[in-house]
Amino acid sequence: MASSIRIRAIARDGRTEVQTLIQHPMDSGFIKNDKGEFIPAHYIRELTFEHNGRLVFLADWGTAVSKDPYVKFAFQGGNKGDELKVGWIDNKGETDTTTVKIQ
Amino acid sequence: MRTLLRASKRLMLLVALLMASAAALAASREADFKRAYAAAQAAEKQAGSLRNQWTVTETSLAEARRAASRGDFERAIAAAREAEALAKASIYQATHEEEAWKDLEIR
Amino acid sequence: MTSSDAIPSVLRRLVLAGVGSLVLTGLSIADCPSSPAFAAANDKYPDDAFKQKDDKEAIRLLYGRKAEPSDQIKLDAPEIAENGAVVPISVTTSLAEVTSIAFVIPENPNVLAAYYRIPSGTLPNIANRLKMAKTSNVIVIVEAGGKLYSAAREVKVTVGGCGG
Amino acid sequence: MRYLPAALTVLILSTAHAVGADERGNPAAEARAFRSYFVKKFPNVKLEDFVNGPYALNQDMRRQWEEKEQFPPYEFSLEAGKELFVKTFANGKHYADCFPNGGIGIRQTYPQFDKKSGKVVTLELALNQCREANGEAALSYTGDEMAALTAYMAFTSRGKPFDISIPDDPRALAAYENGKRYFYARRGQLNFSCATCHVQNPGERLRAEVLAPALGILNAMPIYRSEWGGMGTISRRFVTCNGQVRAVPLEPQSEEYRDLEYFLSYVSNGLPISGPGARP
Repeated sequence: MASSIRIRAIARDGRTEVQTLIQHPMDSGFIKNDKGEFIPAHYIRELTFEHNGRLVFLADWGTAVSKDPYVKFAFQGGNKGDELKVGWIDNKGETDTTTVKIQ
Repeated sequence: MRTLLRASKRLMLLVALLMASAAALAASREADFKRAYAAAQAAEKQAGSLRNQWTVTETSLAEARRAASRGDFERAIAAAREAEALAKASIYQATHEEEAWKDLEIR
Repeated sequence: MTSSDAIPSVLRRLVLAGVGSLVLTGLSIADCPSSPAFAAANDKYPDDAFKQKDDKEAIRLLYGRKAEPSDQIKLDAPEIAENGAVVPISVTTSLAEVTSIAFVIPENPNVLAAYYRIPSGTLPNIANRLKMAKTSNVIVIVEAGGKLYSAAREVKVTVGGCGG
Repeated sequence: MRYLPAALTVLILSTAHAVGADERGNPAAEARAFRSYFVKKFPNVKLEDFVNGPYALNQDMRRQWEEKEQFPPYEFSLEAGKELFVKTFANGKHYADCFPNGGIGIRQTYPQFDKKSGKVVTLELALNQCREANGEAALSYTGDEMAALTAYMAFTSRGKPFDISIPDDPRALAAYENGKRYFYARRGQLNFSCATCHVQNPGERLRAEVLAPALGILNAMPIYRSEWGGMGTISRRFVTCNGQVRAVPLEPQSEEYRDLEYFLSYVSNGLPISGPGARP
């Protein structure tokens, strides 16, 4: 199965800009389905980014992050070809990780 | 005591009579509903043949059916009549628009 | 038939009634009762703060103190969210030694939206997309040099995203 | 800001004909007039920008859109569409076998008038015809798979101008005319036509939405709507449009809808495909 994580990590001018899009419902628990029942909350709680084994970004998310969440950040350093490891865990304990090369 | 009993018997009779007439009334209201619903349905069918039904007509028809199934024929009749009026308005719209759409055309 | 016929009053009434309610019914989407129930899965995750209904309490739980407004924070958010389900919000700051950034939306059922840890070497610039249940301030909290700063901006929401 | 109800009231009251005696039955001239109407109405919008719908007309919305386009939420649907498109049918064939150029970069040529059947064939219909010809069950016209497939095909046609032709066949002209009639005819309890919103009031807000101009409106299809939280087909958009004015929608891919798509695509000839699009 295809990864839930899409990453664009680009090294430029001594820094690396990272954009991430994750396929996840991010159900808030406040929305009803067609039958009028609440769809249980289902959302990513933690998202981490490691560059060469060092934590460069940690996101703690609640239910107000949009469906198929997106985040962009940048860190100093990083070279083309370096590995960036990304992982998330949601409130049901589901997880996904991926490793990409910085471009 | 006896007069009281007699009065009470009379009252029961009266109540029974009233219930019977209410049942008769209900039966006649049910017939009224069926007529009103059939008229609404016929109009909506015609709107359908013109490919121009309105969602609100469908909603009123459904409301009429629901009210009738719980025995509320007053509500059911009212909803059926509303549905018929809406269906007729949609029929009018469809026939009117056979030509009137040209008013909006960009040329 | 000719098209100059007057529209029957029943049609006009029904039509106009429809228009009125179109405008007035507005949005039934934002049907957002508040009854969260999540289990803590990780001790690092600030569970209590994410459950808060009150912005000041969420900030207190997260940081243990109040933030002061700073004009060194640039919070970018739309004036009118095109859809409350996906509101792009970003922040940059010239404050030094930033260690964390949090987004708080007081009018959401759960006020804390996101909390980002910024290790040294990571720039204090973040863009993300958040849900907003209705028109609200968006407050960004920046922790820098051991102090707490904030900036806020109102975002109008006409189609609610029924956020967290 | 003008409100639609006011516009509607005016519409209802002004039912007198204002017919010019010009070129009825001349689609090419009508398409020119259609285009120049929008160009005049929005003199600051570049012609090719009409395909971006409300984002061509509203700066605040455009900034939000551009931010989202950096990493668009429809990316997953687009990928799913590509996977579906290359998937082998049970008989070993592919979608690519049903279309010229293997189905790549051809979206701008649909809908087409099919001389054999005398009917308009949309891309959605062609995809299902392809499936059925190869023994596969038809997809729902309003479902996610059809949306993903057409998203991928549109993506391979991005930037290519709409190239819809009306062959010299009275049935083709009749289909175009029928689509035009459907576009302008008022329907539903709200008594709105497609044109009420997308010709007379583009750029205005209806509830929270900024109405898209009809010119170029299909170039962006299919669209990912935040409101849907997913990608939706042209069929789905027509069905929801009808429902919004309180008209009972027709069957997806019914003749009226196909003819409507034919008309709307034809009058946007020359404008680039921008689909899949993103809308609120």
